[in-house]
Amino acid sequence: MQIFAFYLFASIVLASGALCIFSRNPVHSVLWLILAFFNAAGLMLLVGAEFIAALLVIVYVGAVAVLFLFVVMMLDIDFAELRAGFMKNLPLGLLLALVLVVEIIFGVGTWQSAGMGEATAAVGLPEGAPSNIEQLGALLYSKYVFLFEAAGMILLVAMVGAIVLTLRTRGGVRKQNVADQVARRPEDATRNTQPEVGKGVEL
Amino acid sequence: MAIQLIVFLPLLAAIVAGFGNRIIGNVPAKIVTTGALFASCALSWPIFLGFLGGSSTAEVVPVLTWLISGDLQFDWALRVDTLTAVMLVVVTTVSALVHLYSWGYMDEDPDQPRFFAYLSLFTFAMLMLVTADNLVQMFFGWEGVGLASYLLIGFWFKKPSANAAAIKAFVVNRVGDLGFMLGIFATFLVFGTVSIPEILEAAPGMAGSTITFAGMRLDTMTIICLLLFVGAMGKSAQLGLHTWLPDAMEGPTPVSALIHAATMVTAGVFMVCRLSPMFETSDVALTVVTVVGACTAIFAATVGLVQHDIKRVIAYSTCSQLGYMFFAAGVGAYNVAMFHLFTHAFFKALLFLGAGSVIHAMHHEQDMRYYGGLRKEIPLTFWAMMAGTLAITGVGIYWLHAGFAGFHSKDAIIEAAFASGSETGQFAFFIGVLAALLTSFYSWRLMFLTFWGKPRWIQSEHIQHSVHKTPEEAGADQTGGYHPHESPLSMLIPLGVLSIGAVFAGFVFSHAFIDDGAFWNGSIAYDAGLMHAMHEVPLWVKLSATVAMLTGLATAYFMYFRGTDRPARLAATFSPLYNFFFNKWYFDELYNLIFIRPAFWLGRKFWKTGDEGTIDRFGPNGIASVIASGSGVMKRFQSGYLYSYALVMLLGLAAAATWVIMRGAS
Amino acid sequence: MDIGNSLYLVAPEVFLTVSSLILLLIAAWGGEKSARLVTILSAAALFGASILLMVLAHMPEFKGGVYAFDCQYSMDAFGSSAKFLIYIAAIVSLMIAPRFFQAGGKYRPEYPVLILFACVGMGMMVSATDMMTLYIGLELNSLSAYVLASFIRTDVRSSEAGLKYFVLGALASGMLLFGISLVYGFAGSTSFAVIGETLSGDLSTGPLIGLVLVLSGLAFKISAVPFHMWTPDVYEGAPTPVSTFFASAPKVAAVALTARVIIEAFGGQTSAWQQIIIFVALASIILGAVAAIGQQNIKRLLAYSSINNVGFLLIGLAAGTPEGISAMMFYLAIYVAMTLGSFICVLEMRDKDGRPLESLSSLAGLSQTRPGLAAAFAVFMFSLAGIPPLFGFWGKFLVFDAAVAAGMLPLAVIGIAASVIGAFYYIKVVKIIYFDDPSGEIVATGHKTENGLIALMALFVSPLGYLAIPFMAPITNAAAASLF
Amino acid sequence: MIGIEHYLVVSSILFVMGMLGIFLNRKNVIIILMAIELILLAVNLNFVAFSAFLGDMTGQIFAMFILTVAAGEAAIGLAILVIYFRQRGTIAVDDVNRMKG
Amino acid sequence: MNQLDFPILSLMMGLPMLAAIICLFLNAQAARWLALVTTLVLFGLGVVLWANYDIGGPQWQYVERSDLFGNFAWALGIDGISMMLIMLTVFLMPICIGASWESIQTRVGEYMAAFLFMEVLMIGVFAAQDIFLFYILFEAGLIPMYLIIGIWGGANRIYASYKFFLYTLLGSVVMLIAMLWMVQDAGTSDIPTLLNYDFAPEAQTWLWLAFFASFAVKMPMWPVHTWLPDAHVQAPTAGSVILAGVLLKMGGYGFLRFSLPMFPEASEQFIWLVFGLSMVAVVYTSLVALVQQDMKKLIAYSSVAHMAIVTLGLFAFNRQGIEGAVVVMLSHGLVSGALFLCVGVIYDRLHTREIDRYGGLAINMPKYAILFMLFTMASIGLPGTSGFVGEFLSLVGLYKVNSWVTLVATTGIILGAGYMLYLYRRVAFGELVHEDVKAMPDLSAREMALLAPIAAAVMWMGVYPESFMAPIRGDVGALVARIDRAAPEGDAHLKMGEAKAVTQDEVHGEAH
Repeated sequence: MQIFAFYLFASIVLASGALCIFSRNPVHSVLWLILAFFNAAGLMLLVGAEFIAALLVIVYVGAVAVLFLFVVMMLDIDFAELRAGFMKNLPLGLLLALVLVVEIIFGVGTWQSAGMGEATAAVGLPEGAPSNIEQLGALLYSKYVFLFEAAGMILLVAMVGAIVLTLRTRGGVRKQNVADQVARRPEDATRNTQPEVGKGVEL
Repeated sequence: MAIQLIVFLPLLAAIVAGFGNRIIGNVPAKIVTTGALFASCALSWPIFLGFLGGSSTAEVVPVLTWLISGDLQFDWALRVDTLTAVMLVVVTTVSALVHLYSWGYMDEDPDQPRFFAYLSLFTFAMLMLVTADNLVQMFFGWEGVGLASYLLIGFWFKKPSANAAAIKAFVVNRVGDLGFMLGIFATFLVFGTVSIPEILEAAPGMAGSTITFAGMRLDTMTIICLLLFVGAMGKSAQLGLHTWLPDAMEGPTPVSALIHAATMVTAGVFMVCRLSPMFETSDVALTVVTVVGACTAIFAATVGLVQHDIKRVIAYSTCSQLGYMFFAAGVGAYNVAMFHLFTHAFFKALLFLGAGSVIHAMHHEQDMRYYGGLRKEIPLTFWAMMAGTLAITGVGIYWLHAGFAGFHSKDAIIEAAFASGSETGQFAFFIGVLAALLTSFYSWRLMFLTFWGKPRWIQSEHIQHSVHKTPEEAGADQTGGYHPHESPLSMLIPLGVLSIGAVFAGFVFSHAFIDDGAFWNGSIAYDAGLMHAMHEVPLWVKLSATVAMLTGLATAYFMYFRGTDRPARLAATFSPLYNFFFNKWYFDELYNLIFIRPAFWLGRKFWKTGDEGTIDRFGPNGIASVIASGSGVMKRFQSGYLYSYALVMLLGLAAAATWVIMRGAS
Repeated sequence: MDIGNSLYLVAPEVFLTVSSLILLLIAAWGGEKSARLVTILSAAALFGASILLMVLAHMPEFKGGVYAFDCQYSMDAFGSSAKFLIYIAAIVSLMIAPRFFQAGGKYRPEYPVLILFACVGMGMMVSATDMMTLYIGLELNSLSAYVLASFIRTDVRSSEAGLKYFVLGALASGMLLFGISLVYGFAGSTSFAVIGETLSGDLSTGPLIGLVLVLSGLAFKISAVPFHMWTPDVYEGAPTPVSTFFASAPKVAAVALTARVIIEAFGGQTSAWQQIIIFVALASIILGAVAAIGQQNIKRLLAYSSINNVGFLLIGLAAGTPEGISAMMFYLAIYVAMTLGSFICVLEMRDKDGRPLESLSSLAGLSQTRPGLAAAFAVFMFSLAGIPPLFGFWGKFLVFDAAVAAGMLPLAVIGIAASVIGAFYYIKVVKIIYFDDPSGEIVATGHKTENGLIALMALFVSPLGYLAIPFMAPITNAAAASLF
Repeated sequence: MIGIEHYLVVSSILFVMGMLGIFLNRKNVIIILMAIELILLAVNLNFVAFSAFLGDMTGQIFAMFILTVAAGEAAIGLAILVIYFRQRGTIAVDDVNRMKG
Repeated sequence: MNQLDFPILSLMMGLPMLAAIICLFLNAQAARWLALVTTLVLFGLGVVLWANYDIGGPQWQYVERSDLFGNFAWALGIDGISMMLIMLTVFLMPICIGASWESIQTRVGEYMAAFLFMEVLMIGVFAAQDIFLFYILFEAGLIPMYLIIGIWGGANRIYASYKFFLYTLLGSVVMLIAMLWMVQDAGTSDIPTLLNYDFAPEAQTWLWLAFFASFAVKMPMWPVHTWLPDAHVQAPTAGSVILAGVLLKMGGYGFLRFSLPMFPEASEQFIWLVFGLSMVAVVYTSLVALVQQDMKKLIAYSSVAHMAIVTLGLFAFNRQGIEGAVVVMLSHGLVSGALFLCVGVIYDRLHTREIDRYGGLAINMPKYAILFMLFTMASIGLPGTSGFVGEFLSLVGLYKVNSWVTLVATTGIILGAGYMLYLYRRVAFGELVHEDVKAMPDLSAREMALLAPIAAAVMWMGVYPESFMAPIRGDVGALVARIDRAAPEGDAHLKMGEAKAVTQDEVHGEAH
């Protein structure tokens, strides 16, 4: 069952990843990306990383992918203009990628022989151990608190950055100023005048 | 003190006249220089007479340290011995007279102080040469006279031909100097010193030793002597390195008399004599000296036969006479060589100055074809020239032991050559006799063409300019109405004095120079045996020179006095030979072809093809353009496209990964 | 060490973080009007952090270097000296900003705040002794940097620079992360010390590829060939004060970080990385030099120059010895001065309307219109070229000395020969300034702050700099020693 | 039980696929951003797998941080893309070459 | 401290430095005067230096040392050779300033500053006792010279300045690597110590080559000489004077100070290379000089030929050769400097260096003609001038080692005479054909004041070289003693004959 699940998730991850990259329509791409994330979350579940899996779905699918979708829509790209062609040095690129993937696989294949696997062959949590999320929490707020705070800074930077870059005050937009409205008094708004006959009122 | 004055007075005078040039004016400059020379001359004669009388001994007067470099040490020093004394009187006397002569000859020149400064400078350098105690100082004088010669030949620097001649003189001399310098180097290497007395003392010990020079294994003394002799050949215009001397006639005539007849060109002979103990140690070297001398004697004589320019005839004559001196030295008769040098100085200076007087009278026309009949116009010059001619041709009577200067010295050379007994000596003897015949012929040819016959000078452009007539206008009167004037007194006095020398120098000094070993007092290698043998040669040998002289005279008489059309016919008949002689055996053309033009060609080639075409092209410019094109390639790589940037990154990554895997695998 | 003490050790970062948050609030409340104030306060904060740094560094109990947060962070001489340089560079980048941005439009207070954020990140980078700290610090810096690069959002080139920087930067950090993941997988830890211990002896291919990937990711940050491609484009496109910042502070941080990773985590694997570093160093020197020759834009030229200089820095690193690291640190210090100086000189290039000029040709004949600026520019150029007696020579001297001491003669010979190629374009700049006829394009007069900074930097790289050797050498030696 | 190599192979392929996505794409910068997300996903898979098989939580912590950063990165990236689009009116990769050489 | 009780060498470097900085802020006339006064004061200090130099005293005099810089020291000190070269520098500098008095009208302050800075560096190079200090000063000379050529140079100055800068830089950088290695090997950067340190013979080989790369370019030796003609042609007159007069000497000085004493074995090993290149240089560049149309280029090529004599002398490994080489350096410094001044004099009047544009100058410029002739003759190596002494000594020394090389090298005296006289003839002799040439005035008092001292020095050195050789004697002796172990055997192989028995004592001639 696990094996089946693994291969299912794995193949869908790879396939949707590929389709994400190669599909012509960016909206489709985003959707393929979402699918890839879902399946990756599945893969993570298989090894017992529940919290990360959940996070992946929540953060990525819920926030990031939607953000992508939002931007794709917002930018209102004329899809007809987009060229679909691949670059001319495609063969070289593919070759390099192939070489690299073979090398990396060759490299990671040595994990067992490197003697790393022996330490803990067991997958998942031993009986009685705190759950995955508890463990994470315990570490995050003790040992990694400094980095945790720093990660918060990163999000702050992202926020500030996004605002700095994109926020603009458009001319001609009339904004409501509540304080002004509240502070307005009749004395300011009205004026009593007694114009003489034949003379108008100067406004 | 006298010797310092003798040497340095001319220098002082040269400095005063040269740098004072425009400040002090013509006459003071001339007075200073001429005065200095006469003073030198006056101081020199007592020294010479002292040696002649046997009352003086050789001495060395140090002046100043020159150079100390390890065991190579030499000073500025003035050496006085018999040999030097002989040269001193020759140099100072001729020089003083030439100075005086130049008063008249250069009277119209605008640059007189410069001329006199050069003359005095030359005299100084020559005196340094003859008083040298070491080879380097001799070389100093050697080069110094070369410089003065260069300056004086090019004195009329506006004339391109004079400039060319000056450079030629200097450069050809430098070729000789190359040998001289190498000779000095070799001497120092072998003897560890450049001091002449020390070398001469050690020289016999070196006989038979061998040394490697330029990859060849040679007899030490032979190679040293030959190298030094190359220097002598350059300065004394021996065959091969003679080409500068005739051209040097571009200089003013007094210069020719002083430098290119009496003094400088004899420096080579002087050097060989000075170093005679060295030469004595190498038979090969002596043989070479003899052969070169003999060949020069005959070569120059043949060329002299057919020249038109009066000075060139005398120049070739000088060259030829120098050949005599060398082969005298080559056969071991150094004293005889010196004697001829001594007498030659007088009569050759006389001939040149006489020729100068003629030229002066003929408005600087030097072509003998446009002379004729000058005997009556300038009689004093004529008689002086006659004295010179008699001296050079060696007129004299054997049985009386009396004759003009050349009779005593040249005949002695011929006899010495015969008496030496060697094969080269015999060869030199025959050549000497033959050359004597030719000498007689061209000398008399000169006399006949110049002083006898009818005036022909209206053909001369110089004269035409002077009288404003063309030959056609002049008609039958080939004088064109121009009548040469006798030279001024300042020119005639030197002629007179030198005439006395030409007439009597041989007779008076012959005994001392030739037979008196004590006179030389070890300053040269005096071979008493050879001197004795010389007197014992058969009568026909003794008379051969005289006979040759008479034959030459007769031929000249018949060709240039009696039948003036004969030379032309003869020239037409033997035109190849005539042209060969007339074109100086094509030496200039040959050198031009194998040295000058290749040098320029090579220079341009090296410059354009070498420096610019190869070194720069493949060196700095090549590297620069490679880098520039590399820069272009990189600009193209930096295409601005994200994907190509990513590709390069991937490339780097893949390469590095491959590298580590390969490294691990191997 | 408990968290309280650990926080004490990260005092500069904490101080900067707090300052930046406060300044951010000021910026938010004050809007654009507060820009100048925020800038000044930011500079003051950096200055304060520098003081803190020095105080900490001179505490006797921290002399040998102390770990904080369970070996994630190290308070040592190496990190302190690198941070000091970073802060100085950042202060300078702040000082020159207002005038530049005001000339081109609006100056916004987020600029100094982002610089502060970046500095916090860089502080973490240079002090990181754990891959995680490394990554967080790196990203904190990078994200700020992406924003800074495209800070002038109305400028096409600026946004393009930001885009390129971002995409390639993200790719690079992906490579770095993948490498870290491999290293982690094979070492069982992300701590440098543990990695260093575990990965000893002959390695299997996995960690080696991890090492390569980590190095590649770091090489991008220090813009070493072949991961340099972004540099010219970004330096050209980014606003000049930002380019100034990029060329100085993050460069220091990245180089220092790389050195620490290589020495502390992979110190036992010299044979694996040394050849790569040597190759990258030489490639950077040569490519940086050759590609710069054809440049017309002075900022691009300086970008290539920085690539070129990174090559020399890496020679010190390649030596892998304390002398090498010390030389590298020394070089960094000089490099920062030279590069800041030259960029400020670029800032001074303005036409009569105050618009910035970037073309090399506009420098023509500067020596006749602005002799002081021209002389300073020439000093920087000669110094970058490594011509004695300017101080830039000393940096090269030290790295080559280290390389020679480590027995890497071929590297030293090729490297120094290639430096001659580099000299070509530096003297080309001098040629334009001094030999060409004035173009008269640069007319605006100097600015007190900028002139002062230029003078300061020029004095430092002038021969007078040599007098600083006895003071700086112990610092860099101590910094190097703390890595080993 | 699935061996760790399986996970690693999957993540390796995903990683390289992400890289391919960056430099094979000429259409749209957004796709490039997505490719970056794929790369980070591959890294996360790696970390989680290693973490599980090593029995060490560090990997998962790291993965969390990566997720955080990735979110921030996406935000910044998209922001830059937006201003770029505002300037140029296009986000075709082929057009992002105003600066080169 | 030293025999003067004050750091005279530092003073000699500090003073022009200070003046250089002040010059930058002065107007033209003030800058000229300041530069002139400074250089004259330095000349005065140079005279003090010479006067107080203790001939036969310790090898290093006026030594001062201050560990200012950590890795290397501010260490100065001179021996006789250094002193003579410093004298050459301080002697030529006022002349250079004078030569620029009128011809430089733009950016005078900067010009004078560049020259004064140059002087600092030149004095420093010759006085440095620390190998790194030497390198720094040696290389630093590129900057002012680059600016001098580039700013105040001729039409093609950019190319020339680049070529000068990069060529010489490329030559020197490898030397730096060698120096680093040496210092690490020997554990000191102190030159006097290094001079007596024996490097392993294998190491010497590449160290020697590295130094050779630098000095051969600086010298310059064939075939890395091509920067010189360009640099000379484009440089302003004073720049050429300094370039030919002093900068080229740094190459020879380097051979003398580093290559020979530090790597005697390697030097011996590479004799063939030095001799080969020098032989080619003598003949090749002389022939090239013969066909030049540009005066400065001609003199530049002649410099290459003359410097080849220096290398030949140096690598003769014996006293005559080395002393000769030093004297050639001094002499060439004076003579070529003077020749460039001579060119400058007429260039200032007609603004062309084309030989054919002149002719007949002896008519309207007699003073000029005399001096030009003197320098021409000195260049040719006429005995009695400085050129002869050095050339003669070098060749004597060389002959002890190799007669073939000497034969080829000595042909230089023929070719030298050829091209120099040909030049002189075309410039000074002949008719005055060009109207503008006819209008050229003779030497002004200022120009006389520049040329006359050099003329005097040239004659002095030719007639009484002892003044110049006495100070260097001890140092050359030390050098010869040092390299004696590697000295090559001469190729003469004198073998005594048996003909006439003479005791061996009388013969000193065996090649040592």
